[in-house]
Amino acid sequence: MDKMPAWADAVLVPLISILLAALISALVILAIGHNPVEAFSIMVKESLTSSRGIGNTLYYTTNFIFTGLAVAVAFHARMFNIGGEGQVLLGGLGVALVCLYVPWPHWTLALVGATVAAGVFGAAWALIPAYLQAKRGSHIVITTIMFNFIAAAVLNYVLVNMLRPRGAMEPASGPFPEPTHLPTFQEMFSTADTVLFRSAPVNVSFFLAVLACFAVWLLIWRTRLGYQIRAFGHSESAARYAGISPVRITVIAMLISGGLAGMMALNATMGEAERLVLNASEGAGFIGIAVALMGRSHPFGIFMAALLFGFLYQGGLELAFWTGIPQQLITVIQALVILFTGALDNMVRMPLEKLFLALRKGKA
Amino acid sequence: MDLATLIPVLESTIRLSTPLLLACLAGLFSERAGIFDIGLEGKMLIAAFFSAAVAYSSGNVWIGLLAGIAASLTLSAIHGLASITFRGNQLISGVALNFLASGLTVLISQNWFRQGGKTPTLTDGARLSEWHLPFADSLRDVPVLGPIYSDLLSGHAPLVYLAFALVPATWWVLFRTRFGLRLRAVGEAPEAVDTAGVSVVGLRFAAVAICGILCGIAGAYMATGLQPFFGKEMTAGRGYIALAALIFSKWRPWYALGACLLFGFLQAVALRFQNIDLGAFTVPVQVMDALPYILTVVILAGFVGKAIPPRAGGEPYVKER
Amino acid sequence: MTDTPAIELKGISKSFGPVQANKDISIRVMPGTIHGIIGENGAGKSTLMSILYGFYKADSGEIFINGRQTQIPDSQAAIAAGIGMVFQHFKLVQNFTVLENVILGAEDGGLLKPSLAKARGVLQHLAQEYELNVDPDAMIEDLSVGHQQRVEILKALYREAEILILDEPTGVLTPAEADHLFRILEGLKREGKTIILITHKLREIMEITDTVSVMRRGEMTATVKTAETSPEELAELMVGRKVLLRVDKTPAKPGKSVLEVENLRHTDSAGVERLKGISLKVQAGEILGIAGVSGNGQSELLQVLGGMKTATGTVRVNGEEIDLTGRYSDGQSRRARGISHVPEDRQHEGLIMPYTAWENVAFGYHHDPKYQKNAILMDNAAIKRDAEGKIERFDVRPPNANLAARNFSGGNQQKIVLAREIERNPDILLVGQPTRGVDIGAIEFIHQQIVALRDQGKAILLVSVELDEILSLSDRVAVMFDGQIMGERLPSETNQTELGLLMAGVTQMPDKDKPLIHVVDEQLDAQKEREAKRHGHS
Amino acid sequence: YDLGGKFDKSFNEAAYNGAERWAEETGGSYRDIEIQAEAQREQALRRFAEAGFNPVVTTGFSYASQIAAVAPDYPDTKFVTIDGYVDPEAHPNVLSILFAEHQGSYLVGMMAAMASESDTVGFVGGMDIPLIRKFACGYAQGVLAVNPDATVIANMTGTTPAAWNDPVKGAELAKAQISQGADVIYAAAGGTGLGVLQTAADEGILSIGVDSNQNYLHPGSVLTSMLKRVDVAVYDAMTAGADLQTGVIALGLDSNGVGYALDDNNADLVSEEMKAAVDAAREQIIAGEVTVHDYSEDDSCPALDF
Ligand SMILES: Nc1ncnc2c1ncn2[C@@H]1O[C@H](COP(=O)(O)OP(=O)(O)OP(=O)(O)O)[C@@H](O)[C@H]1O
Ligand SMILES: Nc1ncnc2c1ncn2[C@@H]1O[C@H](COP(=O)(O)OP(=O)(O)OP(=O)(O)O)[C@@H](O)[C@H]1O
Ligand SMILES: [Mg+2]
Ligand SMILES: [Mg+2]
Repeated sequence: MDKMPAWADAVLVPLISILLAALISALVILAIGHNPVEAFSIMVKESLTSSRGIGNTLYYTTNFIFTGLAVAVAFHARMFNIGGEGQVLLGGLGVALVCLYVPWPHWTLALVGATVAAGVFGAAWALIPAYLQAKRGSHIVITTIMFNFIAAAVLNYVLVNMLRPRGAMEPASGPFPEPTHLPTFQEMFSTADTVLFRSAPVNVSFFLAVLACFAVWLLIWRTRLGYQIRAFGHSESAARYAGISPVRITVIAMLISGGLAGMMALNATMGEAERLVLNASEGAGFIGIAVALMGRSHPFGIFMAALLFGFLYQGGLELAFWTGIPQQLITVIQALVILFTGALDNMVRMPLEKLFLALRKGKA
Repeated sequence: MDLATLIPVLESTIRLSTPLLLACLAGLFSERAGIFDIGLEGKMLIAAFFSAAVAYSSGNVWIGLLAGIAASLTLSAIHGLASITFRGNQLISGVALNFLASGLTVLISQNWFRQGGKTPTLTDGARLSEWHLPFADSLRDVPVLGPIYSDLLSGHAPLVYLAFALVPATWWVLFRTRFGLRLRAVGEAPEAVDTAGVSVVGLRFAAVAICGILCGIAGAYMATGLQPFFGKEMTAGRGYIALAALIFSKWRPWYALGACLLFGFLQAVALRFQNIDLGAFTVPVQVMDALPYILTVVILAGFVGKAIPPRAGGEPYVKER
Repeated sequence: MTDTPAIELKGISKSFGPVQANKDISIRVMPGTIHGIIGENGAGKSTLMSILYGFYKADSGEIFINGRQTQIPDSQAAIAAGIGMVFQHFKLVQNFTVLENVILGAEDGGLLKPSLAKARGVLQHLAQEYELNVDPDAMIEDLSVGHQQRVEILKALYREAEILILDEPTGVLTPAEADHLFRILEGLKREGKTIILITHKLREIMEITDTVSVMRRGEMTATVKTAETSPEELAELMVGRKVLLRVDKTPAKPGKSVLEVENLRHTDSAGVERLKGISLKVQAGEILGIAGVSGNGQSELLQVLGGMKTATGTVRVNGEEIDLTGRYSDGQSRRARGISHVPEDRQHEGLIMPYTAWENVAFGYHHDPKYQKNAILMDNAAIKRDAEGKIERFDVRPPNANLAARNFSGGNQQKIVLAREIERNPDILLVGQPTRGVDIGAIEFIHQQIVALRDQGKAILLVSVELDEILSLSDRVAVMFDGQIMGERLPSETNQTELGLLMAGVTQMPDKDKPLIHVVDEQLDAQKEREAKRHGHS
Repeated sequence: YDLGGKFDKSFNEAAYNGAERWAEETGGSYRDIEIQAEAQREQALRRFAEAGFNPVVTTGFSYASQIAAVAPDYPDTKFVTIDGYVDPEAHPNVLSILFAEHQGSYLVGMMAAMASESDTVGFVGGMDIPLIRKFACGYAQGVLAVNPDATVIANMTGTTPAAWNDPVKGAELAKAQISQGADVIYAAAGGTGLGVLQTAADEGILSIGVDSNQNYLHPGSVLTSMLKRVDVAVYDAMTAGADLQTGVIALGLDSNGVGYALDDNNADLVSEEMKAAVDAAREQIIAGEVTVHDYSEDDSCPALDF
């Protein structure tokens, strides 16, 4: 009954959309007096063709996967979790506390402990908005926005007045002890004579992110809970008919969402900075919204979208480095990619559908 | 709290509320017509930049205002194209436009002025002057009412009075005119509007355009009235707060006024009373900073019930699939 | 009467993507007649009429109004050509008043005030002329469906429509309301207006139409004079085979009491008491039918019994009391007690529309151990196998378990729900509006399944607004009005008129002079008023 | 540059100016970058080092730990951190340049107290972080040294990065302080500070700029600017090039690393008496006769509560 083959919808449409976005971006680059071909080739070369470039790209990808998944899980239960930023900050706090105050013997154990802490802290930060939504009908969009600001204040207070080493200028915690340092790709994949992923911040938590993608996919499409979350998201009245408790699903979905967001801190705080800094979320909470929307709330789509955004981030830095084009250009390119693939997709799809329909008619 | 303390706080409330109110009313028109808009922030930002930039180069703030409105309208047009014509996802479109504005403003401003995203400071005619209400000076000495009139109500930029006048105007348009009836209908049941022989697309584009104009005014007020320059990211999340106020107000103009004044007031109070000394210990700055947001949650949970959005909101109108 | 048809469609075709909804359809409707259109679900009736009304655009074909070729690119043009349409799913703005809905799109100027005043006058006049009473200031969402439909008709008349299209108008009406509607239609016809009536009910076709056209799979298969045909013939034309129009069933053999309800009370979230002390009993092997105008508590009764709402009172299933308020007052616990529930609203309750058919087969039973692969994962393969069996046994068309529920027609959606609930082999089956909007082929099948379940000795509680259905399926009939049971009758000892009056809360026969509909209206209005007061106009 | 952005009219812009001056005078070329995310700090450092730039100059304390991580990998490259502190023993190729902002702030605090008629002065900080407390603390000490009865109102703008870019809020804070009687306000808040200065000018009171000389922004309204000669530091580092002396330098009043700005724009505002008093204090501080307490030494401030 479909108007065009599934592959066309899944591959052709996004591809053409991205090309359109690239085209407009090229015009923007031209307009500010640079050479688009050169710009794009720098971006690609520096982010995708060397192991180090890839390493950097994957580092950002890891962040975006976590926050994207967080938004997606909430979306499946028809909730718009804008609170990723705050949940990441709190997750970072959890990671920091666990890394600083528990004497871990080995990074593997520390990773487990920090994962739990990040998840619990992130989830806890989502709990109040979830509860208020479920019980009082307080709109989750407002409460999560507010909780972002509150989280920033909390972190500011804790870093300046509690976790900061005495006399340090920076509002950051002290460095985490050695045993909590996560192995980077460089440490994992380099051999004696070839150094791979040199000094790229990507670390084991990338695998955790991939694992999270798979886990979320299982959760949403293979488990009873996921079945219930989706059902609730599609129709609350039907969920009630089936005996699915709205309060329960709302709270659980938001806890999972907050937990996933919190886990982003594993990568940024434990994996990269190895201490807790003030701006631990790096805006990834908001990028996560775009990633989830572009990925159509499907883990695979999110993975691809996160990859794309990782590429843009890394490519953008290199571009700024080699050409002096302000990094805001990347923000513009991101915007165009989101716009064309996410919101203007029908502009591409509608003519394609007509084309395929005509082709089919021609055959029949 | 005596009057002398209160008045500056309230004055500050009015100034802080104005951009929120304009953006909130903008969102109200759009969402009442069934088009969700989380791109308020981006529209304000781009309008702030273009109004300041054009006011600077033309030396005339009103030309700047028009430029700001035009810039904001352009984003509205894209939003309309995406969410009305091509039935795209309204949230995605809004997010994309926020990114676009945040990037473009700095990029262009850097290209034009080379001041790191800031525009030069506006002076004289390029800057929005304050309006002094009649007799403001002579009445100042009247007890109680004098200061209220002369200090609190008088001496704001004209756009402030416009913003507040827009509240009853919005109410009147929505509930007393044909256009308002149709606009509300298209946000509730577009199929009813369609079968009544009225263009759904036309109405929605009109609503989105009004939204663009109001966001344009909001942005221009920030960059030519509140401040005589544009600084990068100077909207600082106010579009999101306006969105919160819109939901808070349950999509009603008068409530929107209340919600925006409340947000403005809480912020003004937090700014004015940043260090409260409770004897034994001082309330940390961070608590006061977070206070408006905490109170919002408390009020929302405690007093404002469920907010029911326009029924057809966020959904593109599809006749044939 | 002239020879020029009021409406003539020539060679209308329309595709929705790959689906061809209308194929080269031609039809002539004479002025001043009532023209019926029948056809199975998805035959393309609504599509054809939507094209005439400018809601959809035809791919090809021509439209002639009163002999003149007319372009109808949008509804505006249709209205200008004198066409009015009452859609199958009403096109009303729920939180607008009646007046606002009526003037929407037909205002007289930029300001509302004069338009509203004028419309108030016109409405008063129309109300007198056609007995179309509705409170002009009432909110649509507070009106019964019957009144909402009157608003739709008023909308068309306000625009001075000469041609009126009604798409399945009686699906949601009580017999009295339907009768009333038909009297209005006859009145309109006498004034020379042309009416097109789409319905699934052959009785109505026979009763009121002058001519009838039959559609099948997007094509117009026949147009006949009503006087020269019979229900059986029409049914056969429609479905393409002989259809049994009456339910074939043996007398009930009631066994032990399965469901006992005592003094059941329920208050909704707005504080209105919806059930005011219901007591009833259903035995094994019998069907208890509950008749009533929608909005009188039957829905709530089913929802309470099905675990969707809480209540006070006692409910016993097989002698054991069930939890009505606490932890075990949800759908899951009811199912565990052997209660199956076919909800009234299949699209918003019974099914998750974007879910595939197989996913829907597990809906509500997703905890069933046989659907689980292990402690964590569900066994999708097992669910799919189960679904395919059900689809085959219940003749769901198309027989494709991977299709999303929203892509099935209403009748087939209903079959999916029924298959899921009936094959659970419950002790008691709650069924609400089993055949609402379903075509006669599917109705026959659904009725057979319900009777078969009864014959296996199960208890069945049936709620329906279709008196035909209640009378032909039930072994006993109870009538609900305003949250109470007005009385109980045996189907063989009562008739539609008596039930219709009970449904309106009238327990004694009214005096002869007063038209029935007024009695009913008065009762219904009084009820609405009480409700509005209790709502406190919040 | 730090997250505040290149052209913040104060701190980062000072660095840029220093670099520009060097480029102009020597005809040399340099490359700069603004980072967008925390992780990019380290990445950018490595990029520069590998591309052969020497020295690599960073502004903002946030770079310290990244430099500590990166420096050992590029022993031939000299790194400079302005405001950050990197242990010179462990990292011989790093130069840490620290400024005695408290001393400069002390001087402008004195000027504020002398210029104030209401005996109430204000301070607007960007975010509540130790560096800003250091500014505030020095300032308050200067104020109280002149007038022990004066009131210092110290406010912070916010807790998110937006706090550095919100001139509107800066303006409101300034107005709030004015309503509490403040007639001189010292702004150490990046882009937000521009709003403070603007408001001061509009409301006819005095303001004090920070880091760069901001006197020219509103001639006649900016009393002075607390100078932090980042431009000089950057210029010097670039001039020295690869021969840069590493270690730790603390730039205070003695080395003219900090100070206050006096130019045509504020000549009328600064009286002879004021200038004399401040210059005397400067000498005393240099001579060690007066010590200005440094907040970052023990996280406390005798003159102000946080
Ligand atoms: N909006 C639509 N988009 C796509 N396809 C549609 C749409 N409406 C109807 N169809 C298709 O057109 C066919 C005819 O549908 P239509 O609603 O006209 O049937 P109908 O005869 O009115 O059925 P029913 O008796 O159930 O009301 C359907 O089978 C369906 O596939
Ligand atoms: N908007 C639509 N898009 C696609 N198919 C549609 C649409 N509307 C109806 N259909 C198709 O039309 C056919 C019958 O339509 P419809 O849902 O109106 O049946 P119905 O029995 O009248 O149900 P209802 O209870 O809603 O009246 C089905 O095959 C359904 O898939
Ligand atoms: Mg139909
Ligand atoms: Mg139908």
